[in-house]
Amino acid sequence: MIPIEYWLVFSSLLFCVGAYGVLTKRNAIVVLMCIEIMLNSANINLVMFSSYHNVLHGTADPSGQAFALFSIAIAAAEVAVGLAILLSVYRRYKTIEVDKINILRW
Amino acid sequence: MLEYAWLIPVFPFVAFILIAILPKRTLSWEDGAGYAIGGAAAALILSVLVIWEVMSGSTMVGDGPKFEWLVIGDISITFGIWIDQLTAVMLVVVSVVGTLVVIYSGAYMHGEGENRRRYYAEIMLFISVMYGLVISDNFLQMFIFWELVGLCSYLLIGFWYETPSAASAAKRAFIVTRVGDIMLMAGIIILFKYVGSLDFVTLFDQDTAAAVPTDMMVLATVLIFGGAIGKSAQFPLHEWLPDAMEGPTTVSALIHAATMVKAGVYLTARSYPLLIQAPESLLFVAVIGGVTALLAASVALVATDIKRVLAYSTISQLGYMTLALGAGGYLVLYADTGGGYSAAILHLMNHAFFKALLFLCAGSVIHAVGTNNMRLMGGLGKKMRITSITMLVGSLAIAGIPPFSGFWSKDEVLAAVYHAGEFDGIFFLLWFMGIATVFMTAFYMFRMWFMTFAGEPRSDYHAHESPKLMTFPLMILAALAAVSGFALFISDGFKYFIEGSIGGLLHEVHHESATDILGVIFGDPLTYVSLVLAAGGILLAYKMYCVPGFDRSVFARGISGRLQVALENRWYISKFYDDFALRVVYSISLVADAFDRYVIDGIVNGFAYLGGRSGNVIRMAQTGNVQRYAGLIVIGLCLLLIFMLYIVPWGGW
Amino acid sequence: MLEGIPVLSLIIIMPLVGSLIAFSLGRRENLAKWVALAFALAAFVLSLVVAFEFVVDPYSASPGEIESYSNGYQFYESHVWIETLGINYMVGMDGISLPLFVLTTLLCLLSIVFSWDTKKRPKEYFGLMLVLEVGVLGVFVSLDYFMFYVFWEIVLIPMYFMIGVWGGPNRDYAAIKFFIYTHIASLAMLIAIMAMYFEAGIETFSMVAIAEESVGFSRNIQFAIFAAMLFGFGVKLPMVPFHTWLPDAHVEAPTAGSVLLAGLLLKMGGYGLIRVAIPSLPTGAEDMMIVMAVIAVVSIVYGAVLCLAQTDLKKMVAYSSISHMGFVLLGYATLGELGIVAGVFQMFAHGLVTAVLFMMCGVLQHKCGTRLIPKLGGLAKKMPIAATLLTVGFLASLGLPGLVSFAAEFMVFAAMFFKWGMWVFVPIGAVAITAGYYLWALQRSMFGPLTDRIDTSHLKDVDWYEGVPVAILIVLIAIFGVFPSLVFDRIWPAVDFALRAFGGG
Amino acid sequence: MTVLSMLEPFLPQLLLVVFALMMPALDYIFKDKRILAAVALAPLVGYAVMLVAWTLAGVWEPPESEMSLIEVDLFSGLFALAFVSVGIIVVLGSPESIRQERNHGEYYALILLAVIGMTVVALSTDLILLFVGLEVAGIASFALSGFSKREKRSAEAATKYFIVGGFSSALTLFAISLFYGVSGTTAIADMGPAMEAMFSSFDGMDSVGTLATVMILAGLGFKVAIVPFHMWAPDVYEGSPTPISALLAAASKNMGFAALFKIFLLGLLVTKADWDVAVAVVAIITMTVGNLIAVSQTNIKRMLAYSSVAQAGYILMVLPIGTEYALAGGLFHVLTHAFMKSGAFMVVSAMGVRGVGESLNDFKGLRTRSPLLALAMTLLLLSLAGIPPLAGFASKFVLFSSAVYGSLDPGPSWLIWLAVAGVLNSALSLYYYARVIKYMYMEKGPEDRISVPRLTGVAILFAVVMTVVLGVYFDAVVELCQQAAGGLFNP
Repeated sequence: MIPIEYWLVFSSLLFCVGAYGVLTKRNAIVVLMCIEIMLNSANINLVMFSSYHNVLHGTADPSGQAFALFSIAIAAAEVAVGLAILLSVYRRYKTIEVDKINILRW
Repeated sequence: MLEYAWLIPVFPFVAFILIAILPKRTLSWEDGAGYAIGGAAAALILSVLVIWEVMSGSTMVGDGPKFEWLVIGDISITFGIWIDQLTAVMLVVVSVVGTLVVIYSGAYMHGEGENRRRYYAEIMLFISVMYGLVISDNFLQMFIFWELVGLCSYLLIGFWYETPSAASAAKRAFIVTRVGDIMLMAGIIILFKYVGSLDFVTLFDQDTAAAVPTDMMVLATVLIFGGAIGKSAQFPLHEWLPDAMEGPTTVSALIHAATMVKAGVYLTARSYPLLIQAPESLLFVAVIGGVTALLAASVALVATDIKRVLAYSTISQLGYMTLALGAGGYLVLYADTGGGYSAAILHLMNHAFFKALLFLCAGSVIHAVGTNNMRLMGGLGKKMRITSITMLVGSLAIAGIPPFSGFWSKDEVLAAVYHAGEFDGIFFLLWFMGIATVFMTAFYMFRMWFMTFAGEPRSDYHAHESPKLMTFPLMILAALAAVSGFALFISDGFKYFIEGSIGGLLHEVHHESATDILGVIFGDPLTYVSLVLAAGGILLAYKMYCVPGFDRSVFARGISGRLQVALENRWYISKFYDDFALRVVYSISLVADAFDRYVIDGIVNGFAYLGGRSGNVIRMAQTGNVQRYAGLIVIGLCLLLIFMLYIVPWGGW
Repeated sequence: MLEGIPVLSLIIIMPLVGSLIAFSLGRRENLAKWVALAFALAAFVLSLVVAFEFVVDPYSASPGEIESYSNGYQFYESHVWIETLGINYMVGMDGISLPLFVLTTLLCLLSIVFSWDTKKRPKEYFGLMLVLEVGVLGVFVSLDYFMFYVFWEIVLIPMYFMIGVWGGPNRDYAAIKFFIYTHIASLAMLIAIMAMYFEAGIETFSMVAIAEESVGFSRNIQFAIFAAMLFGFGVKLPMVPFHTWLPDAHVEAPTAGSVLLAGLLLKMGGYGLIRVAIPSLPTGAEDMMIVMAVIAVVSIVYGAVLCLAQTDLKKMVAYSSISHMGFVLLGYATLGELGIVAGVFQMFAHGLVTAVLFMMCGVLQHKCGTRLIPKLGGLAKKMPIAATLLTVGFLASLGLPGLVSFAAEFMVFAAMFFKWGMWVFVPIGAVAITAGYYLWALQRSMFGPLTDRIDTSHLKDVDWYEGVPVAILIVLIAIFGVFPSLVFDRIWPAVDFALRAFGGG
Repeated sequence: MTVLSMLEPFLPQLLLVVFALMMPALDYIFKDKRILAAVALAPLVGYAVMLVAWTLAGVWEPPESEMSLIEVDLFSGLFALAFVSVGIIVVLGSPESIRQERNHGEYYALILLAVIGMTVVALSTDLILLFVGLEVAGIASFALSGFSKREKRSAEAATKYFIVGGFSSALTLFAISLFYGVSGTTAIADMGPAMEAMFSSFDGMDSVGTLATVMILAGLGFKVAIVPFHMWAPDVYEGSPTPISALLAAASKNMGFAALFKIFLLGLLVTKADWDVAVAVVAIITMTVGNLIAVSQTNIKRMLAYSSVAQAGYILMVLPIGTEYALAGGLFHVLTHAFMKSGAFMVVSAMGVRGVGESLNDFKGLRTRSPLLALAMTLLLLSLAGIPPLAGFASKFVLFSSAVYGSLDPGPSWLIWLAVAGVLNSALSLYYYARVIKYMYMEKGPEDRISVPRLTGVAILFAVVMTVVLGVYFDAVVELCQQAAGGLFNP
């Protein structure tokens, strides 16, 4: 069985990759995708902890996996709304480069 | 009827109220002079009745009617009236001079029109509070009236407030005397602490007074005398009095010669039972008196303003009284005689009469000539006979020529000082000062008289004798100035009479018949010394200012020249005060103001500025770039993590 | 005659109702002053009734003998307000609050009369003045900390508006400075109150109840709380170095505003110290005693010295207030009955006197268009009444015996000498300076030749609505100067009672 | 047990959902859009009435349910009440301010959904449901903030809100996953003990716990806009339609606090020693920065945004103090803040409706242009500044006093500095609130009068009345808050 640390490292790396993308990518779509990556890294955690539950706590517990399902659904909804918003932004700004969108400041 | 003595101040006060509030037409003659004379006269009658009672032996010391002014817990301050021989004398002086001056004013102030109402109101207020001061039976009550007479003097000096000099003189007088008053207040507070009461009857009880530690007693008495220094224009706070001559001459006569300035002497005499507890302060009193007498007389030598001459002579005479009181304290202590004390009071009375007389004469001269400057006068003798004669009487009296009043009291004073010399050598020095002053006094008085009345007019004016209303008081005062010295011989003698007010301090009071007194006086060589000096002064004045062709410029050269300059600048004392007030105090205040604006308020505004502006800096982080926001979230997250993982455990909260 | 009537609440409500009516007058703005006058007058008359009904020394009376009396406080009312926090609507009056209470109703009435010709937004002006009165009255009678604080803060808002709307050229700065500076102070006081509440731990904000607990607090706690309170009340007092809001506020405020500010708001600080801080925290007060004394003396001298340098008459009077309120703090600092009684009386006296001075400054402002002393001069010729009134005011303020301030100052000095001996000479020296700046100002503004730096051709003397209030005040100044016992007799038993914590009484 | 009984506790939410789904349909039916608002108002008012009724009746026994995901207690009730009242105010204010927009149906539907999400957060006792609630509310408000199609700023606001929101919900989720890992449960109440056991058995786990704590603080800190997770708030509040700004500032923020209280005071109280100082520091920084920047703002909406950042700092005090009384104060301030802030935004909205801008200068001379608006704004601002006798003062009083209380022994004495910082900040905040008042009352403005839009006026009136009432007589409310707090601390 794969040591739990590996999973943790993996999910953390994934999370960091996503975070890095959110901070650096100029295209809003890519940023959106990076957020998805971050969410998924969390999902991995949930599922993993759930399956390692009896190792850590000595009992089995499915709620982590259930949670993962919830969050996937939510993520989907989020993407939908996000894309809608990006469209309306594109209509007005004629761009989706996030650093161009800065009327509101200070 | 002594318990009705509190009515004495009431009459003038009522007059004051009436004059102040009555509609103009009901004031009738001279805008209220009638009411004023009425009030003053009523008070005069009562005062005479009082002194009659007192002379027949009844006094009211601490057992009169009382009024509870203030109670805080176990502290209670009650006001009442205190009538003994000293009070009686003061009452008579104030009432006589007051009444005469008011009558005189009826003519003198005729030209003032609208302002007369203010004048009479203020004069009446002054007379009233002056009575209040005299009959107080308690230091705080006395202090209250003490300040109020100061106020009246302020108002009356500034009577012609449009002239800047008058306004500033009034201010200066008030502030300078205020300095003295503050000392007086401090002295009172000290006594208050140790005795727990301010009633004379308690304080003058030698046992309770012993409750005060010696050094505190010295301090207290010196401070109380400080009040006298201010009010009675003693060195070094004497410079306000000459300036006070900016007021109407009647005011100078009443307040700044006869009554208010005597308040300091009165206070000193009143607190004798305390003073003799502290010989050091007696010495202080004497020295101040001697110095003042000499200093003031010296300035009077060169003054050319007729009123200033009189002002300085007033200061000098007050110095005599203080000196006598100081010496008298020693006599009471060591020789068990009230000689100095009685001499001071006698001189107080005599001086009141002849100085008032002199001022009123000067007033009538000014009234006629329209100037104060003696250089522009001269030759008035023929035109103003009554004035010149009455003034001559006054001058002889102050110069100490027998049988005029001044002679007797001044001689008593000098004798007492000389006598005190037996117990402290310094009194001999003071005696020399006094004797020198005799010479100067005689000189400057007759210098004034000659410059005014003798010779030919030095400018063209059409002088004429003043109206009856003015000359009548002059004549009365002249009579008094001539004879009041004989009080020494009335019944048991003035000495015996007045010693009654310090009876507690003397072990045995000895009668002296008129003959022994005369014997003492004329048996004493010193009497003749002073007589010779006085005569010499008069002669010198005659030589210099009456006989034509005397070259006065000899004095303008060399050491005497420089001396003359110094004298004309009044020993630079008032100049020093002005510089102190303007240069030192005012610049300090300017510095403080700048400090307040820029440092204290600067700090406040500094904080405000930071609060207002720092936001402008911080908000710059808000660039509007959303990724920057996310980045800040990450940074904040990391910082928090570091803080919680490392700093918090290390900080040991 | 007051059996069962909640008279204090009635008096507090009175101006509140008046202000509501005034605000809702709509177009008929010129009615506002009448409304204000009516309600202020009613409040004043009622307060006079209270003053006459007041039992001078209730402490020796047997229980139930005095109507609605509760440990030391008469006309006592108490209703539950916020039960969960132990907050009550609790009012009562003792000898300390009585003089200030009556002073409040009086000064509000007179300032309303004084500002009779206010043309600018009258209904708000008079309404706000009444709101202010509500706040001050509330402060002087509340016996519940929470309520005390509420009223304390209510006062700020109308004053902020009065300065900000009807103020002088630099009003924005002055108004906000006043508002925030004093608000910070109040918040310090608020924290102190909270600390007392929880440290006492008896689930009530009642001053009396908490005081009984708080005297037992540990020395450090008392010290900390007292320090906070001293700051809170001291800024209002004001004490150096927290005084700089005052001159600005005064210079900009309208006359009536200044009168109420100096006459009443400053008193709130002094009142708070004696009502709350000192009796409740004896050891704290003892530890701060020297600090208070030093601050007080500095305030007295420093304020007086600053007055000399002022060219604006009103600013001079403002600084003189700092100097004179220093006497209050000095009296308190002695922590002795004599000193504290004198301090309380000094508040009363200063209230009367400073009102006169500010009103006269206002008169000069209205008539001459300026208060700058160098521009004035010789006005006594043109406006003798004004000159007389101003002179009397100045004399009263410089502590002339026979006028009201003297008794207070003398007693304060005496108390200080009893406590600290020769140090008394420092503040006593300031008395001479006081005389100096007042008379100098008088000489430069009123005496001498008539000024030509302003147009004096149609200069006229005081109007009736200016003269009458000042005259009334001056009469009172004289009366209480000659018979100070009228007030002292009521103050000292209360102080005596309040100082039980010090083993006094 | 039947599905129905299982859903019973969710009845109000279901009701709201039904209405939300009806909305778009109704949009086609009715021409007069105000009817939509009325319809949307119905369930909200109903829910509010129900909550009040329950409170008055004092029956907070939740209908028994097998899955203990939610707890229908006073705590959740108060929060729900706050959310619903804000919802009511917002809906009332909307028809006039968005009348130029299209798709009113979606608009109201989204508002209802947002309220649903918030109430769910308030109710939930389980991390899963909590997260779901957060996201429902979040996504709805993303859409709402971008609702105004004509406003360029609106779209930008939505983008920023969405990106930062997504980022921080990822943080939240990751934190939750870690909590789940270390505690092995998603029930908030059980987290604490389980974690302790975990820390004792596995070393190094506590640092994981700390990481999770920080991340959840960041994730939820985004919702309540605490420094440094607040950057989005000013932009979004400024860009969104004003009623939505009110919704975000007054309701969404409070939802975040509901979550924070639950997680930190219910779940993480055992590890309080690790995080209380950090949170205290964050709180102080938050209120200070918020106020300082607010001072330098000239746009009222933006100023209000920063002021609500500062308010978040005040409320955050509750966590480090962590006492029942403090929580009571927090709840009280959450309530009053909901009314004050939404009311203030509604005043701005009302002026927007009348075509007046939202910058400081547009408020010049409002006294003459519209006395009522000026008066309302004055009361609300003074209340925000904490001037008695207004609600803001009352709640701040309880809140700060809880810090003082906590600082007295045995509590850690440094808590007093929270109170000090709090009062100093209130004094600072007074500066910019008073400045608005100054502009309204002491500056000359245009002469033309502004009539108050009717519905918005009603909303403002509601807010103002609550502000005054809660300030003058807050006995009952405080008592409720204390009960609620007690309920959370010892169920």
